[in-house]
Amino acid sequence: MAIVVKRPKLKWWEHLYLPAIVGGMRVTLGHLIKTLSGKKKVTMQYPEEKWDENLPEHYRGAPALVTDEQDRERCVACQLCEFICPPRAITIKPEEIPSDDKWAKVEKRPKAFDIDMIRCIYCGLCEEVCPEQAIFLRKDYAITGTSREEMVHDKERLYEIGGKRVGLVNKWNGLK
Amino acid sequence: MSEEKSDLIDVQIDGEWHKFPKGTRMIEACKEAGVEVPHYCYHPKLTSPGNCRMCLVEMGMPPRPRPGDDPAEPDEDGHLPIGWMPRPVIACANTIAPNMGIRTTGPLTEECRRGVMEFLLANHPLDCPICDQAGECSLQEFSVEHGKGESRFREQKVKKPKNVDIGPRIRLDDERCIMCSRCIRFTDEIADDPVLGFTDRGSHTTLAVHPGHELANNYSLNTVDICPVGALTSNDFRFQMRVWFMKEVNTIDPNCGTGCNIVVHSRQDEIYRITPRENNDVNSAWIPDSHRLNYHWINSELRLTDPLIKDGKSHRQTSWEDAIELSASKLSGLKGSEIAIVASARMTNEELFMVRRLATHLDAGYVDIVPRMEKSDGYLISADRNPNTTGAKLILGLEDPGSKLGKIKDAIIKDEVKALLVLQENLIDDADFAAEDFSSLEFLLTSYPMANPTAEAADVVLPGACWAEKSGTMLNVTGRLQRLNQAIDGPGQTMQSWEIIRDLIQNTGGGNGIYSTQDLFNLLTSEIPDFVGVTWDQIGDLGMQLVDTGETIPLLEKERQRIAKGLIVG
Amino acid sequence: MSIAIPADLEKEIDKRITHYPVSKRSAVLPVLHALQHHFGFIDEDAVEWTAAKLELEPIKVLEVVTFYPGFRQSAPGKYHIRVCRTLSCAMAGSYELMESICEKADIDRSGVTHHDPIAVSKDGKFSIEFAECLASCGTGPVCLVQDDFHEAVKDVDGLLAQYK
Amino acid sequence: MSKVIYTSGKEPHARESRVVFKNVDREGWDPSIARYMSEGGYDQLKKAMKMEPQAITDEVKKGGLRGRGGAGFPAGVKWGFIPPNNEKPVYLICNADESEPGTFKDRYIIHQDPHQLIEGMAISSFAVGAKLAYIYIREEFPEGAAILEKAISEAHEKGFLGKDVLGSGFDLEIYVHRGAGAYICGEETGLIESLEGKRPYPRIKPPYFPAAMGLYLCPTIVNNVETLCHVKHILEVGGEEWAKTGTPNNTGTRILCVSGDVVKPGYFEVQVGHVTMGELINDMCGGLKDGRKLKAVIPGGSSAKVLRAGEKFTVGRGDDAKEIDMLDIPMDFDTLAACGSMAGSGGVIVIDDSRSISWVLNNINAFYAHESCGQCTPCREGSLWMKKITDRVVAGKASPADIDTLDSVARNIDGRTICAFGEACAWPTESFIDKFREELVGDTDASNSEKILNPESLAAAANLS
Repeated sequence: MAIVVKRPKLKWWEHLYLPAIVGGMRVTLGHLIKTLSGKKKVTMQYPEEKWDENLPEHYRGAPALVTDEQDRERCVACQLCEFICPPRAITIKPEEIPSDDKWAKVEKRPKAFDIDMIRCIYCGLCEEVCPEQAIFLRKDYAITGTSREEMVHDKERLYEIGGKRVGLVNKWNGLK
Repeated sequence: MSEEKSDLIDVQIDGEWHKFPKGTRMIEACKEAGVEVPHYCYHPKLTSPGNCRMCLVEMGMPPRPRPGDDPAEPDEDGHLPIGWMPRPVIACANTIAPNMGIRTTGPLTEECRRGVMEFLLANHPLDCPICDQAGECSLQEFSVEHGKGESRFREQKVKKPKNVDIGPRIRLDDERCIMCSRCIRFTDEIADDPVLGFTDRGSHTTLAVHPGHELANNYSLNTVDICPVGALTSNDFRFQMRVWFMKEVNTIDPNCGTGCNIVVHSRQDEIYRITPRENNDVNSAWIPDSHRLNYHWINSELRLTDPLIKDGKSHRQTSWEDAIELSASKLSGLKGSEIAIVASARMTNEELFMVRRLATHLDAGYVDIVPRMEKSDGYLISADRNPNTTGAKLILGLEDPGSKLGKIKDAIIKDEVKALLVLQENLIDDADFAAEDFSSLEFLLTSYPMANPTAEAADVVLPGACWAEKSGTMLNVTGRLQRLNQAIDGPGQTMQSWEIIRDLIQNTGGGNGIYSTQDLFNLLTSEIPDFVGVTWDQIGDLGMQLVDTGETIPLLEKERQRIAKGLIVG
Repeated sequence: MSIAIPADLEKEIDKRITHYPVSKRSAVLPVLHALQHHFGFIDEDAVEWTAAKLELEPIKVLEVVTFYPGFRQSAPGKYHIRVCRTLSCAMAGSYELMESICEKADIDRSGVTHHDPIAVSKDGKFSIEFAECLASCGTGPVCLVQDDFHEAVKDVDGLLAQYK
Repeated sequence: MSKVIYTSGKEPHARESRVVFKNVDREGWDPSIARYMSEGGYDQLKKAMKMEPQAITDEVKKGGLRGRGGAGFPAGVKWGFIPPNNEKPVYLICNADESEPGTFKDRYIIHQDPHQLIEGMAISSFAVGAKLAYIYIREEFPEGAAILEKAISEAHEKGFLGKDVLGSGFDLEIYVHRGAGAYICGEETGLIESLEGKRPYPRIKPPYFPAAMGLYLCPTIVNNVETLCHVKHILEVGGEEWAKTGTPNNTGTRILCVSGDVVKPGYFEVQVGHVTMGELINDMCGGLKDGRKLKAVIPGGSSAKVLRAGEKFTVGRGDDAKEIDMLDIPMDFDTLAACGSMAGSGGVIVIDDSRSISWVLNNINAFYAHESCGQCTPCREGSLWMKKITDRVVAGKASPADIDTLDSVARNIDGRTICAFGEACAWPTESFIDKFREELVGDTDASNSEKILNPESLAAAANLS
């Protein structure tokens, strides 16, 4: 069904358009003056200059893995992110944690964890679905590389980006 | 017919009246009526201890009139009113009675299910992200359907052993165990290897094997299948793949003449596990571990992926066209009596049908298969370790499979046979042949999935598809026709045997006209007497009895006895 | 088998087994009682021996041993004391009795858990555990020392003095 | 017959009618067969051997003897459940696993008058056609087991047991089977499993009704010690005469065991229904201790629902309906059931105002959590959960909402388990909350509802940033 949009009825002075033109010119002039007087800078000199500090908390940059306060990998390779990832950018190969490992009781960890950053659409579903709070979208947005291989973040790179994240739910404490 | 009818009794399930045979368990009646009753401990192949209490339902009977009162009037359909009992009953162990009413919905049943779910989860570790059962876990499924979605349990959970090594193929997590006792009953009643038991009591009850003993029988992995939670997991499958990623294909097991019905679970052409599929005429609901785990070679490094031609002492890779052309040219110069064909009872009926055509076309002097007779294990493993000997006998007209192998060997040595085609077999390892026996041959062709000594001696080596990579039909020891379905694509340039044989026939001047296994099946069912008139759909997922060989499957016989005694539903 | 069963004990056991003409398995409890009476507790060897004797899988015996609190899987003291913990005795002072015995017999119960309910005195003379209702609620607090039953126990010194 | 004289200080109360307990605490009495036979012992067995088995069952039915173990099911009716066309062997089991907290009658019968039980068993075995009978005695009665074994061998020597009992052609063996400390073995199918050498997991009913499919899947009658003793006395006087004692449908005498906060706890054999709760506590047991007031009574073993002091009940139907005080309840099966509790095994536990209800309930919950066999889900998980909640109530770490959770946990067990243990462990909690909710809630603190209470989560919370 088509939606009929009513045309607004303009008053006579609005038909002249002059007040609107004058209003617009005032804004333009204002900017011109600020620029000429050096009060405002218009162009940021990227990449020498970045506005990283101004990124909001909820910014969705590159997804990355984190470790907890005891340096344990939080990821238990449940593969839910691999499942949920819309562009199928994530590939995980799980493995059993060897019995002599400090965290053997956790039983499972990723052997390989790859995120293809060419595919990644920064949707954040991986972060949302993660039951262990192991994957987060960080503020890194400038992901570059000179080959397809380089654009695949492996486990090591993911932990490098992710770093340590303390607090939050920690099921695997000393009492377990 | 009239007798059968009188054995049917009226039962009302969720307001609808149905008829069931006497003696039907309430849970089975509900299932037939299309109503699922959630349960953990109940398994139709095992006795019913009624311990999980998940299948509690509301039950009612027509009330008995009080002395002096008139009996209740039946309604217009002739059904009596139902007096509902205040207490719930378990649906798994109770049988139906005439005019019984069952309510699987309603406040009482729902409250029971919510209550039991809460109890089951109270001490459960909730480690689904790590647990292999996630995705096919009854706890997960029923907690979504019947659970509360929140926990009121604020106490410390009971601690039990985790990651316990209870046998060579199985790992136990006691915290996940819900004490349904299915595994114990399986080992006691079916595997005849009672090594599992509960220790301690109450909430501390722990599933265990006796110290120094292990759950190692050849059917042990079935306990993993029937474990409704992640307490028992398979070492082989442990942490390999999440179940929701896998493609499931119904097919049959090729490791012996029983032809156990199985499901192949794969992802991206790699098999991750094999599980049994219920078929009460073949394997009940079980499969031996040795069969189940015999798949790792499929994706191993020993797989042949390209056609090879002998070039001096070693082989070189070539194209299918070259390999087939070379073979055809070698065969064309020979008389039929100088050609012998050794096919395989691991081939499908359709492939064997092509072997038959090839033999006729070449007028081959000898055709035989390699027999594999060992001992039956008294359960599911038949003495015949070939999956399709029955088919080979019918299609190739073999009376005594393997009886000609010796003659072929003699004929080769005497130079009477100059070309030998070994199709899907390895004569050096699996039959009584040695590499020297082939030295006088003018031409040796082998097709096989794996590199092997016979292939090493061959002039042409063709990479054949394995059982998981092809479709067709097979006849098991009892004479049951079953479908083998393709689960994965073969690696590299592998081809199915029927295609290889078709190309050989074509290149040696034979006819064409077969483009699919379906064509082949149609030809088979029009030409081979025993198969005439059989349709693909008729075989279905569970197969059909085509001929009667008189052979039986021991495990099924035992199961029938248990059903007759009323111990199990079956 | 490393367990040495004296001839008279085995004879006694064999006699007990005849009490169950239908199923030998029924003799599990009597056999275990006889073994515990002789050895003081039931170890893995005793379980294996019982299983062999009754032609059972050892796990089926272990299932029974671990179910019943009446069977011990580790060595108790020379005299084993069981103090009733249940309501009527508790009302009559069985918790106080337990404390008093522990103090006087030098028993530390701090390490007692569900799986390890027995505490042994430093000198190994006494061991103690709480038992559920000993069925003498009218004369609480009560306790069993070995097979001797003691009612309305007030004089702990006197009780312990009976066991040298 | 000589006059019965009792040991000084242990004389029966004037209101008692001693039948089963006639020889308990008797001066000059000993458990030997000679002493037993000196006063007509085994005469009833001799009489029985000349009767038709069915005639004995009929007498027991006429007597209206209700089981003394807890459920109060008529014994004669139970015997009648053996399938008429049965061809399998029949077994009789004496349930001497007396383990309901608050009950302590069997010890005295077994220790002081074992032959009474053996005679009762022999008569009952003959009535039901059992050639093999077991006495399942709790492990905590080591002395009792020895006494019974001696008594059995004495009876053997006299020809009351063994092949061809008293020349009747009837064979009977009785064996003593000791338990090993499990309350659940008092449940008849649990007991049967235990006797089969398995874990005493109660069986599902249907199909495993013991009278049809009991021990070794053969018809099996399981009766309490006191019930089997009564069989002998029924035969002595005849069913109709016996039924004149007690009150209609609550016939005979029964032994009440009183423990807890009374001046003189003990056992009293009274005619069923002839003594009220108040008379029992205040008269026979000497009332409460100085300065104490009655708070609650558990009337039939710890699993019976508690009665609150001052509670009023309406009993009787139609025109006979009347309101009575808790202390006016006659100690019979039907009235106690009508008052929402049960006569159970006759163990009366009296609680005075010095006791904390939370502590009492916690003690009971600890018992049931310890004794749950763990076979079926609600009881296995629920009994320990209830104990853990009351642990916190006692420790002052619970919130009022926990009492609601406790109540709902109990109700999720009640009626949903394989055996009656579900009710046994749920009823105390249900009834204590029904009747003492205020006091229980008074022991809680609303601020606890916000706190994390299990150590595991506590440690995790410590890492919260």
